[in-house]
Amino acid sequence: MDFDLFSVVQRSIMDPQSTGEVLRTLLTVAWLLPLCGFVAEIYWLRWSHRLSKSAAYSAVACIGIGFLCSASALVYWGVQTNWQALQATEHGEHGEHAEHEHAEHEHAELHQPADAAKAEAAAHAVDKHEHQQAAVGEEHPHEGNHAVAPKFYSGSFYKLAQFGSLIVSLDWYIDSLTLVMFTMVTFIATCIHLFAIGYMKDELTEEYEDHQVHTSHGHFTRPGRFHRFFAYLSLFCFSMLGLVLAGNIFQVFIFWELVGISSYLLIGFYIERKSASTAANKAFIMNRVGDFGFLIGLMILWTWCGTFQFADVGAEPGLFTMIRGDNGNGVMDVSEDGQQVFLHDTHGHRLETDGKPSSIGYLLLIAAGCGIFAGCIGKSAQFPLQTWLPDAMEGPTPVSALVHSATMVAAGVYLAARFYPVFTPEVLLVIAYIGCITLFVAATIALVATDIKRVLAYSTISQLGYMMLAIGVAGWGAGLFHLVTHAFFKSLMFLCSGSVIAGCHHVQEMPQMGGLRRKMPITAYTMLVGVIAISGLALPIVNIGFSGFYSKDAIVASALAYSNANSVHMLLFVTPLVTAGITAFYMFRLWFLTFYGEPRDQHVYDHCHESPLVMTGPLMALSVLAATCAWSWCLTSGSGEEGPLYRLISFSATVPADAAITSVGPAHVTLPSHHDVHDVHGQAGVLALLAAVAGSVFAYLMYGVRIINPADIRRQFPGTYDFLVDKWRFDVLYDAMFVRPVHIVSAWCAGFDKKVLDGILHASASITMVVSRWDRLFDENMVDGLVNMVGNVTRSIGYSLRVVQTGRLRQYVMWIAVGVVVLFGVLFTSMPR
Amino acid sequence: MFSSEFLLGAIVFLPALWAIPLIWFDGQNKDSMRYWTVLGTSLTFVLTLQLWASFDLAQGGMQHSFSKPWIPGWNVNYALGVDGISLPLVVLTGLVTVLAALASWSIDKHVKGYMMLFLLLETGMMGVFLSLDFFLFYVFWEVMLLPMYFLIGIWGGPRREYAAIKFFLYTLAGGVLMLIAMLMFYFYGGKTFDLQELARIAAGQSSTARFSETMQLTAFIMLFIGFAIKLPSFPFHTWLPDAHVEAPTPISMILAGVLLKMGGYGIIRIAMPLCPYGAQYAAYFMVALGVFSIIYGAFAAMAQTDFKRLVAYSSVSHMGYVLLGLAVWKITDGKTTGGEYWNMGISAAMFQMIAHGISSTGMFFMVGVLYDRVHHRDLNKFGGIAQLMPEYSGLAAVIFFAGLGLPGLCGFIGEIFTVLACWNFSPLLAIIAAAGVILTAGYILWTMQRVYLGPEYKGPHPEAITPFTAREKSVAYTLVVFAVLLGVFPNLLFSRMDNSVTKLVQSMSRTYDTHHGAGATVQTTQVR
Amino acid sequence: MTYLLEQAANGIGGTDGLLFWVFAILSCVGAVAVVATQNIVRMAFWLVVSLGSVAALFFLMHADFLGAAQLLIYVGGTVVLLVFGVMLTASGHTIKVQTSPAETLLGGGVGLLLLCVLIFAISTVNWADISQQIPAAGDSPAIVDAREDASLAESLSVATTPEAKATAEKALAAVEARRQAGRTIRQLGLSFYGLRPDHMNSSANAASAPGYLLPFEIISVHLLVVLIGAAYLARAKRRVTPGSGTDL
Amino acid sequence: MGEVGLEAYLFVGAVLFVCGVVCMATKRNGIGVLMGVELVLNGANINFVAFSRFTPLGLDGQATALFVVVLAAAEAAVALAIALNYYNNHLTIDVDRGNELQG
Repeated sequence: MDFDLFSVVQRSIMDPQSTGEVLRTLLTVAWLLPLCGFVAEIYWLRWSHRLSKSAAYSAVACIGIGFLCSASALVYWGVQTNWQALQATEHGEHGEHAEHEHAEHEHAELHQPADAAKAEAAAHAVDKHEHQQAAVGEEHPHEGNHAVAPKFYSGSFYKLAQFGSLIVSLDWYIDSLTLVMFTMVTFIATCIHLFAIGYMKDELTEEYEDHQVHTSHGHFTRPGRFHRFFAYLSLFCFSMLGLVLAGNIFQVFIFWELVGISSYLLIGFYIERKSASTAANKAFIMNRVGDFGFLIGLMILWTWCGTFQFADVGAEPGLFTMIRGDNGNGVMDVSEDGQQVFLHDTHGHRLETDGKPSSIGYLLLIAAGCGIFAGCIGKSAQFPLQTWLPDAMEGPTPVSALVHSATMVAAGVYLAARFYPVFTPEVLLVIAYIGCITLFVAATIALVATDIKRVLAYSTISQLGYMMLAIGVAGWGAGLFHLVTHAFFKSLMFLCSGSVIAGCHHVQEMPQMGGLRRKMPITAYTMLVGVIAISGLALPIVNIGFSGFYSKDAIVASALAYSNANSVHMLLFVTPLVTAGITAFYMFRLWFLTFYGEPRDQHVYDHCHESPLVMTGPLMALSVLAATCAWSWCLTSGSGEEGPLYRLISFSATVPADAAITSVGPAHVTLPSHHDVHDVHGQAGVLALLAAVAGSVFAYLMYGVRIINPADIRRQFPGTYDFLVDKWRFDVLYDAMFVRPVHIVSAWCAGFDKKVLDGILHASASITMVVSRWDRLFDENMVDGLVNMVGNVTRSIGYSLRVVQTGRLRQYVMWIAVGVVVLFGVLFTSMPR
Repeated sequence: MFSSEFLLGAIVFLPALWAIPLIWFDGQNKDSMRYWTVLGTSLTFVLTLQLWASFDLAQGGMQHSFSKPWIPGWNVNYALGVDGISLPLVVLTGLVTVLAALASWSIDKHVKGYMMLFLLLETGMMGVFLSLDFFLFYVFWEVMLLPMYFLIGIWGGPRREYAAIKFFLYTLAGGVLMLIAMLMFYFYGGKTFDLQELARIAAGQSSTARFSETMQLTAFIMLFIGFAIKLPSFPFHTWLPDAHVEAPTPISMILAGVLLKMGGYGIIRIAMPLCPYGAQYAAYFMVALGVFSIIYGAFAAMAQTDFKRLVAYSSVSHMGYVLLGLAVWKITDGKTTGGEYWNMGISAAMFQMIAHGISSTGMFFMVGVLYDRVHHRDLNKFGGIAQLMPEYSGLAAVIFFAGLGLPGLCGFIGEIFTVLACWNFSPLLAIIAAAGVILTAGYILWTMQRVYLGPEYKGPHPEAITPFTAREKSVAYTLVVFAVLLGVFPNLLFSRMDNSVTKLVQSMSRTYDTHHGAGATVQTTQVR
Repeated sequence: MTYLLEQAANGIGGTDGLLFWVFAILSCVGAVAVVATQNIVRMAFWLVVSLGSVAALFFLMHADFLGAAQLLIYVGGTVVLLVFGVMLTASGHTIKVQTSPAETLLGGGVGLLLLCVLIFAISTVNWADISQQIPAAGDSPAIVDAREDASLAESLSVATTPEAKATAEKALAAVEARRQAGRTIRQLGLSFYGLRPDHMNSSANAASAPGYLLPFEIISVHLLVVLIGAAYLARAKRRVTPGSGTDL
Repeated sequence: MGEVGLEAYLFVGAVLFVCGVVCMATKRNGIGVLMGVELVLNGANINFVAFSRFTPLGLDGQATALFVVVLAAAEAAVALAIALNYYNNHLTIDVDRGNELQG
């Protein structure tokens, strides 16, 4: 250990509090600027006109300034920590991949028996910051002036709600991963915004004619929506950056949904196209299916942990502290029977409620992890929710580049990585298998896809599967590494495809292309950089490759180590290896079909042209990064894991992997340590490279020099081919399994309302009517009848007496006389004497 | 600034008094009457804002409360007051009424009568939310019912009589049950209608009277049915779609925005504090019913082809969250556990009421804007509205997203927080409730696709589709602003409700624990 | 003959009795004749006979003023009025309107029945007892007269001295004179002023038996009203012209 | 028979009364009916006067009888006016023709 160096470092570290404040301010500016941009651009037409590009400039300015802020935040952080994350290189010279062995692990290893007093001291150090807004990550005052930069900074923006001791707030959480993501996202977004100025210039018109839409009176024309596109892009950037900056899982969920809605708006940008709006709906709803799981995870954690915070707030432990404890070895504090996981406070003690240690059921924790991961499945288009992403290609190509390849879909991976401390090994196994299945399924579909964007979409899904797999097999750093490299080369490739599409006047089918490299060389060769990067090709001897090589190498190595440790899960290694070959094959297939050979559609070829500088510029910038971002810049060591990017990312790893961890749960898996991974690194790298080369060569043979006729192969396996063209028939399956049943059930519900509930109501109403009718009959016949009878009798008597009433005076007199006689007669006969 | 008597009295009675001068208005000069009404409702709204401003956040109890004898023979008092639970609803009522008045320009028939009933309705609604006397509450409850009946029955759509009678009968049935329960409390509680006093008795803090468990349960069931009708919860909800479909737009707005809230308010203000035992006894049932309403309403909404009917069913679904949130009172071993989650549930349910008051009002308004132009609501005949009315469609999208529960808009907070609070009570029900988010997204997005998206409008009266007017814009923007404000700063509401809700939760759980739960068994064993 | 007459008179109650029978039969015969006669003018004649006899009967009952009034008003006024009526309404075919024999027979039968009932009723009542029960006390005028006559006759018969006889005769003459002077006019007149001389001595009921001042006034006004009303009615125009016959 | 007493007068009155009733019942001539009425009234008057004479009621009977006489005169006047009117309306004095009271 080079303690001298650390003392130097220690001296130069400024007050972590103010560092956090500065970082927060920079990132918040970068985060909120696009929101301002969104509001401004939405109403751009009010103070500008449809032909103005100023909305685009505003959007570019917002995200560009955001990039500057992010980059300066990264630099500032580096300066403040004296690039400790990178300096681990020298530190690591001593041993094996010591970049992980930063202070915390040392603390764990060297001071394993560190007594409680020290932990107390650390806790007090944290307590002191309680009053201040910003809290910082673990700060371990080692003996001797040996201090380490805080791993993260966190704090709260404002409170959303408080219920007793339960608090939900908007927080921020900044560590190296946040910074890298911010810089990456803002950089790619800036490039894509610039590209979009060129790509979307068709919209700068009063009468945009959409050839894909037909109305009852012929072609469809509408005013251009240039400003709206950039408004949506800005909204997306805001949401995405908020997602990265989020300091609690609930906030992640908030921005999770917001990127979802941005994605919805962007996919459905051509609102007049039925396919676009349907794809947008599909994307949002499938994401919601994932979010349903996410929500369950949230509920479990909220109920059992009572907080959403990642980091500790003062003395209140955050989720990571609770689950992982503070003992530094990253092992969960599981009860002896393996049923309960005890929660910890910031002091490393077990949390207690009512004298009993508070805990969360192990199975519940698995459920929570799976739930959160379900959200990731939806967002990252993993199996079984992968079908929305290819459809999402209905959106304009810059959208596909930004949202559906580089950033938003990677958010799932980001979250899985961010939430890694809460995942039990069982959850990780699920993640690994989901990733494994996804990467294979998507790659096979990409083999037969002919739409240039769809091929890229499937490749995106497949690559995301790789990342998930990496996280699942405990290759935390590898997964994120791939996330960043993939973001660069995939956005590059999408932009290239956008350039092709724009150049070919919205032709997307590869069979109509061919030989385009002569017409659009910049696009073709920047694309080639991306293809090589994703294929993972490298020069074997000097071990230099483009970024994808390093990251994929790391993933395969992790997978191999994992399958070594758990031989049952061999598939987790074999599948990505095979798929690496497949990936190389379909990517080169794409490139050859598009740019190589002879033009297959002369009309398309004749009219196509290279894109303007505003589009090719971003291509070149991205291609440089796609090629070099993973380099170690240290030619003595070929491994990408020596590079600054990987070091930066893995600096913020929250769960150490110095020793293999064996799960106590039902799955009984062992997570390999870094050591294990390093051991198999060379082996894995060779295998992966072989696979990639094989794939590339095969593609060259089939599509480059056309020695093998693809149609023959297609004829050989007609069933398989159709199955793949039908995208494994997932859409059909889901339609039959979910969509139609939902409609049927909803029809039932509506019918139930109409028929049963209203039926009961109407029945009771008509029963009331019947009763009242009876009542009326009773009234009329019995009650009224009695009264009426009196009346009727009286009347009939009257009628009969009417005969008597002759109107003849004399008769009346006669009657009087008779009456008197009768009266008297009665009186005399009846009265007693 | 004002005395409590004046402020609360003015909020309640100003609208009704404001209706009187309408008598002398020229019946032909419709605009003057409309402006007069808007002015009156705006003044009331300003007064409610004054109430909001003068509200003391630190207090959990009633504020501005006062009581004056009204019918001394029966111990009925004219008692008004406001706390954190009623305050947001009062302000919401003020707001929604102003907006509904602004939306009343489409009313062209018997404007004078309409406006008078409209103002009377506001008095009824305000009175319900501000009464502290059960009898007064009941009176206002019924006062509000009649104008509503006429407003639907006279100014409604083709089947208005059916809808009005259905509405009337349902609500009246609920009212009758409430009346019975009220009399039970009156006679068991030593002849008082004072809600706070009755709550004290229910909490076992009175030496003279006590409500037995059976009595509480009976009363709770009756009150609950009464309020569930209003909420409305499955199976009492079928009046709602009909009433909404037939009611004119502004009345739909009020119906969805305010009237439905009375159900939830009644449960939280009357049913629960007055029968803690009954509330606890029925908690699981209530939550289950709420969950079922969520899912059922969403499914039913998906099957609708009438735009307004769909929105009405979405109300059923959304109000299910209210029921769910109110009742997540977990008892283990006779003791309240996780009271904070219950607190959260109630707060979130309250928030959901407000949020629904804004989003649903907005949705009905948006439907009304379209209906005023093309005079039909058939979802399958719409399409392409966004091409013709871009600003309207954008605002409608925001409102619909608020209903969908999009973060940053008001609907999200209420829905998610209720669901989050539910796991502590019952994981199974929480999971089912959470599934509602998928269905909600499904029907709302599908609706938006059918109505707003697409290349062209192919339904009847395409020539009638004119741009958003300034008046309509003002309504829509107000709603959007409130939706965003509440979605981004929910603590504006939560901080005001917090103390009152906490007080309620603590009082009820203490009551249950000591009198009915674990405490009670301890006492009895000690006696033995 | 004289004796026979006297006997007869005695048998039938003396001179007064004889006169009673004459006029009683006369009035009854007149009344029956009114019923039986078909000619309206003859009916009027018989009515005069009957009413005149009734007036005579009044005289017999010492109701001299009433008898006079009967003669004046009925025989002199009413009957003349009736005759006027007959003359005003009589035209050839209406002077004799025949009643059908069956009706006459029926009317006669019912009349007889009624008569039987009345006679039965009159004869079954013990009128003396009823007179006793009348609280006004005192005796009926007929008894008083009889007693007066008896005492005068006794004093006349027991009077031995001429002075006594003269006194008795004088008293008899005074009584006769008083009776001749009309016993009822003054009393009736007083009673119309609200005084009751016949009850003066029975102090018990003096207050409870007031006179007829109010009825008298009422009847006066009534007469006036009738006068005007009759005049009004009688001068009404003929509404139906003979020969139109549509309204019949 | 002896002394002429109350009953003898009452018999006469009864005969007159019955004759009047029969007269009213059988005469179709309106004037004849009026005559019947007069007979009835006279029958009653005889009774009144007889009671006045043969019972201790004093002058009441006579006074009443006097009123009856006057009323009868008034009645006769009005009745004749009515008869005249009737005649004007019906062109006859036959009361059977005047059956407007028929039910």
